Amino acid sequence: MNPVNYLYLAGLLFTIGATGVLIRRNAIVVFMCVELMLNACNLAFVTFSRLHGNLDGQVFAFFTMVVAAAEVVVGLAIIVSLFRTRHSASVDDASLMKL
Amino acid sequence: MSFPLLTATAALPAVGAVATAAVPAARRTAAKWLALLVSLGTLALAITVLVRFDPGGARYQLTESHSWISDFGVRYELGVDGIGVALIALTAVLIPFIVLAGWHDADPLETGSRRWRPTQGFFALILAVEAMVLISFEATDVFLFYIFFEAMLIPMYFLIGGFGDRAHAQGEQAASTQRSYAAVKFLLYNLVGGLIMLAAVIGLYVVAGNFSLQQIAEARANGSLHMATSTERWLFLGFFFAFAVKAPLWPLHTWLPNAMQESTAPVAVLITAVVDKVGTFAMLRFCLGLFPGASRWATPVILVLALISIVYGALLAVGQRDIKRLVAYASISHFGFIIMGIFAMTSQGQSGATLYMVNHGISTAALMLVAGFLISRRGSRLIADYGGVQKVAPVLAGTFLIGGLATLSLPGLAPFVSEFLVLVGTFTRYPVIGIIATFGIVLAALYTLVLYQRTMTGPVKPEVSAMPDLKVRELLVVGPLIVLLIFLGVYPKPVTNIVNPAVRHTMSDVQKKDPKPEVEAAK
Amino acid sequence: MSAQLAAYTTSTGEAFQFWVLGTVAVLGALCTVFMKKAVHSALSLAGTMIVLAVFYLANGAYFLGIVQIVVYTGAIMMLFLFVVMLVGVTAADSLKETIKGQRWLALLCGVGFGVLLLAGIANASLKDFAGTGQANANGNVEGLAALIFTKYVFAFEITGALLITAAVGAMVLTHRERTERAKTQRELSEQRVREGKYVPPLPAPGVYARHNAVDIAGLLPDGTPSELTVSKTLRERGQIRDVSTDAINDLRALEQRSEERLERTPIEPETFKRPEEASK
Amino acid sequence: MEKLIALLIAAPLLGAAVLLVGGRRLDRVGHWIGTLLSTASFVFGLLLFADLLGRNAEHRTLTQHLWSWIPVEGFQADVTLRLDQLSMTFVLLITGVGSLIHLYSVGYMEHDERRRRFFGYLNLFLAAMLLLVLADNYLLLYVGWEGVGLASYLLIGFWQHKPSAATAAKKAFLVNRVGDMGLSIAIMLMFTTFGSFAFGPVFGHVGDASQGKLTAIGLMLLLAACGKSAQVPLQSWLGDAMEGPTPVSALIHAATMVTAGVYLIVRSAAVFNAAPDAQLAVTVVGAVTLLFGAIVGCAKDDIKKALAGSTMSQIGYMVLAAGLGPIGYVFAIMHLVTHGFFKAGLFLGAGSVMHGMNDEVDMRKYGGLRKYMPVTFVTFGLGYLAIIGFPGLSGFFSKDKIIEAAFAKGGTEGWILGGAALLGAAITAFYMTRVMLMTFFGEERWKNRPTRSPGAPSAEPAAEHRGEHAEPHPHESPKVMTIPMIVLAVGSVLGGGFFSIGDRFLHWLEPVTGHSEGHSPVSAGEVTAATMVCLVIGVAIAWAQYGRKPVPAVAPRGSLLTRAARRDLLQDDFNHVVLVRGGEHLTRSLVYLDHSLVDGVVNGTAAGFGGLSGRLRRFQNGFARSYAVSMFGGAALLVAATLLMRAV
Repeated sequence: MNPVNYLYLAGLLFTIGATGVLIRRNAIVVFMCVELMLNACNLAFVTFSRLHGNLDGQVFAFFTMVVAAAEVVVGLAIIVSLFRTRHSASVDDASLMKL
Repeated sequence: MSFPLLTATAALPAVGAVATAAVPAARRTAAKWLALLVSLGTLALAITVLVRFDPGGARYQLTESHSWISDFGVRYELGVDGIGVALIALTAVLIPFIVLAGWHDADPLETGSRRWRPTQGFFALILAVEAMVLISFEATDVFLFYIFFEAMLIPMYFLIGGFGDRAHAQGEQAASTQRSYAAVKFLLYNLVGGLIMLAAVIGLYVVAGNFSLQQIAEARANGSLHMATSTERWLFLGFFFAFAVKAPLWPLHTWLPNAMQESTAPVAVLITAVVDKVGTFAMLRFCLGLFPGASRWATPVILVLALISIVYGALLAVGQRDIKRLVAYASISHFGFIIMGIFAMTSQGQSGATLYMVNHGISTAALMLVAGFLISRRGSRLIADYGGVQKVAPVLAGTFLIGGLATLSLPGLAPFVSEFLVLVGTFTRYPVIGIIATFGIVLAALYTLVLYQRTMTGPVKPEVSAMPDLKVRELLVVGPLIVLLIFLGVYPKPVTNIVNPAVRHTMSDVQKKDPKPEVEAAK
Repeated sequence: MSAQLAAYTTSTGEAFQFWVLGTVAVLGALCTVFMKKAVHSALSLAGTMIVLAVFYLANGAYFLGIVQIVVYTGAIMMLFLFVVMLVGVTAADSLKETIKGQRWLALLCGVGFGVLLLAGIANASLKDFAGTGQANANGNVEGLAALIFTKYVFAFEITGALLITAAVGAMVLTHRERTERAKTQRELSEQRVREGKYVPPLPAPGVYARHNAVDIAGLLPDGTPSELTVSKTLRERGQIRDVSTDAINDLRALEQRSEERLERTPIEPETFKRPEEASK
Repeated sequence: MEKLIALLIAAPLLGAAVLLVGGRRLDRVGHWIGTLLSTASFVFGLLLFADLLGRNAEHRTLTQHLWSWIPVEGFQADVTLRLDQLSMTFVLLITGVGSLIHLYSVGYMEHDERRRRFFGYLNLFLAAMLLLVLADNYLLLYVGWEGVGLASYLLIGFWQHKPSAATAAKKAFLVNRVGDMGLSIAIMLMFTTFGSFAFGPVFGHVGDASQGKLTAIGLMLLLAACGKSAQVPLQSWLGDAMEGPTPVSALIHAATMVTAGVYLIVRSAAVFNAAPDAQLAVTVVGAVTLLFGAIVGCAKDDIKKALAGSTMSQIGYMVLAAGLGPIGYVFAIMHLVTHGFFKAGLFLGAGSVMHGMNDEVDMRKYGGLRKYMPVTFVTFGLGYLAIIGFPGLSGFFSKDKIIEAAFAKGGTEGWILGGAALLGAAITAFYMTRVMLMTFFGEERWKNRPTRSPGAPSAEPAAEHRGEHAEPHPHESPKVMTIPMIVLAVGSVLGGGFFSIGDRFLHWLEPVTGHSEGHSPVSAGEVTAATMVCLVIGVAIAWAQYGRKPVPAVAPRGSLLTRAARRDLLQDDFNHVVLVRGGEHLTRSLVYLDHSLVDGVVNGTAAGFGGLSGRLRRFQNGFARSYAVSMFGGAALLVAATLLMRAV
């Protein structure tokens, strides 16, 4: 088997995650999908580091994780406060971008 | 490194603008006096420029040059030739009168109207406009010029949109909507022009590699910079379009009547007597200076357009019911004369055009400001609302008449000299156009006298029966202007002496010689 | 083991592992997207992540594999579950689409993107894998550390700052400042009287001895449950258990048995139906 | 001595400035300042005249260079004054008659509260007129030319509260502007032809110029002359100009300004001599106008309008003479001067009559006034005799010479022109006699009835002071008014004789205009005889019509010609229909076009953009997810793009 399959898998997961982001209305689930996309990227990074034979890819994946962690923390905090104010975790309820 | 006189001349009003705006709201009068002082100071500086300028000397004098944006070869280059000096003087002379005439235009409205009128803002904006106009008369770097040519629009926009006549026929609401319409129209027209010019400016940089007017002109002269004919023409059109909008030339003129109609008289004067001059001035300096070939190529079309402006503007002026609109269309007709003089490519034409810019500034100021005083008294711009004013306010009527006579370029008043020069200059090369343009003087007489007859003569309308005559402040505004008109009409030599050498340079730019008179040609 | 990993193609063992776990990962991802309940999504996502952790390990990223399990599945997913709990474990959001054409557009874009991406990877012609053999020669963690603390030290520091900021931010966002003094009981009662809605204190839940859980609505005299008796949070999550019917049915069963013992003519054994159900 | 020339102009100019700027505090003395300064100018004129007489004919041209006016590359306009016999003549006429009329106005405008301004305008006029005749180049002449136009505008519209006056003033200025257009084009032509427009160079190089150019210049100058001198086709303004105060009519619209056209033609003699076609045009215009004016004069009942018609026709004579070339120039000027005397006198007389008759202008409401205002009667009568060319009086000499010259032109032209001139003489005799009879003879039609008929436009507002609708009490005017009339009457009696005995005037002007005796097909005696016959006929008809039978107080319907003549031979109606109406329609449609078309395009574009953006707004539904879709789609596109780049 050629390790490039890992990349195909990563692409597949990323696409699924992205579609999920677009389809789901529940903010939490949307977030999970984002996490999924990030993980897909990480997988790709790791695979690349194997491809190039150096660890930079893994370092990047590491950073991605850190950033993802931070993002999740803030994101969830936002969700919680949103839920408090409007008793709902649906992204469409926050359709305030309309003029 | 001598004292940067030109920079100072433009910087003083800029600083003054900031200072005026900073005056606390309560100290309204202080702001007015400050603005007046600043404008007078600028006048003093301008006069110094006038004195320091040596007509016999180099083409561009009092030059300053500093690197500004070195990556794009943009330099802060100032310098004045005779034409620039004349127009700087005009601007510096007019602004104090404008300030003085607008003394009460920005006072807070009487009770009942909620609109707060920021007096400080009004005068600050006027000074800002002056600063920008002065810079654009001084700039010899195309980019520098462009920036201020465009930046001018911002204060003008607020002046037009923010301050209208005190009283209005259809009430405050309608007034403000019409004002904003006029302001937006003004802005859009000039922005479009400016954008096209920007493209041309960039194109010029691509072709020439720098923005310096002198360097490019020299390079073109000694052939080291070659432009493809088509390129030159496109660039020329880009520049000319912007200037034609500003000037304004038919059919790009429709913003002017709205703008002048809706803004207060001093602002209207600021538009047509000062700001629009930048357009015609730029035609002389940039269109002819940078693209002589293309200018020669475009001359016939432009002359025809100018001719149309002359006749068309005059005819529409005859048809107007609104005093300010009438003056606006008259100005369009006059700008037609100026542009015609510039592109006739004869010494008389171009000297005449330059002289025309100065004289038209003064005469329109006189007429428009008096009209403003009249309107502020009756609270209406409609000609039909007046009648017999001459009986109750003879001085006002008299000054109004003199302004009108200047507008119809009566011999002995300044505009005659320039108008005749333009006509002669055109006639020597394009007789037919010259003759048709001469009809303009009849039409001018028509609209001026009709205006005077309908407003000033006839039985006294009851509404105007209690109209007070000119106050001292207003006399201080009009008197000097009229004196200036008469003086320049009888003895224009001071101006022509400054202008002639510059015109000689321009003529050599476009490689044109005056046609010889038949008699000498025969010999 | 790193020797085999360095090889150009992978061992059959890894291939087997990939195909099996890969399928699991994709299924997990799909479940994450399509599960009605957030909890289920979270759990399936956790599964996918664990699979990914295994893949990291297989790819020679031992440190990351562990971190993946510890940080992601351990911390982040737990955080998710906490939030889900706050918002309501069983709160199911319908998958019915509200924006016109959104779903189809989304699928179209998704498929298109995926196809393009895979195609891109396909024609990137990645053949020769260097493998992480000598990169991991003296330990994967040491290698990473060497990179992080030399080459990427600034990025590392900045991530630190980022984390701090995120933590503080989360606190600021979620922390509720009480602006005005809490209302006393007296004021509350006065307010209730003023507004004239439900003056007496709220009834207690679970009125039967055998059912006194907070999530059971007390019954009104006619045997219908009253929402008022259950706490607001539970109500919002829609987590009220309704026992009114079976309680009454039990009672009836009891009566029946006693009648049988007393040899009475049996009443027809029909179970009690809630009035509204009867009306259905 | 040259220094004095500038003073000629400076004096009245100063007067104008002082009076107009001075303000109310000068109201008491203003009129005297004006009169004084114009008289001063007259005195300077006399001094210069004496000086000129002292020199011999060749050296009688003085020039005074004041300053260089418009110095531009290849274009030199200087303020230079030139005094030669021709301008000297005019200077004396202008300042002399002008001063007299100033004096007259002191009395005439006595009750007008704006008298100071009136004198200011009068002085302004004098200055401009003097500049006109003293200028050394055409551009400077143009300044004077328009200056007198302005003065006449101000003075015609002096009673601005009367709409009729304001309109008349405007009309006068506009019609004149058309003429001025001709002048300016002529100047441009000169500039392109000779490279200058100063008299010296232009006349010097006439020989080198092409025929076509010269003809064009000539015609343009003629156009200018028509405008200023109220010649057909630009004559329509003169009649309305009578709205002005009578002294104005006397000075500007009879004696001086309207003769500027003649001056222009005679001054440009050199050009015209070289352009026969232009000359022919001049003569034709002159002939047509002299008949036109005469006919109009016959029909008018308004005394001033009748006199205006006569002015028109008299100037027609001058133009005709000027068109005849060297044989006519001198006589044109001579008739101009004598006409200046008697026509001014007649107007002043008319003014005095109106002054006595509550400003009544309708001659049908006069009659038998000779008993009440003897001085006016005598002076007016002398003027009358002079204008109809009664033997021995000035009109006789000058007009007779012109008629001779017309015949002397020779050929059919000569016969036609001469015939026209004779006919004109006859008609002149008729309408002047008519005026005379209707005014001073016959029964007193003003008795027992308020004068002002509702229709007739009221004249001077000063009338209020003199009892509006009461029955008029005809009375002689005060001394200050009669003295000028007497002086002018003397002038109109003796002037002609003084000039022509020994051809004084001829020799005086010859150096400037040149002179040549035409070979006339008819002898001078025959011409004189013919003139006399015409005169008698004219007078006889007039007597038969107005002397014997009483004059109806309301005008009879009259023949078609009469009715046409009352309306200036329908020329005004033509103007109104063609120019005014047409112009109104043109402007109105243009205004509409400007708003709908030129502006519409722009606004349309704006509206289009507005609509477009309104459509685009729909896509911004505010749902984060749909934005996300577009982002994702964009990302997909980017990937596709990169792949394509790879592939290519």
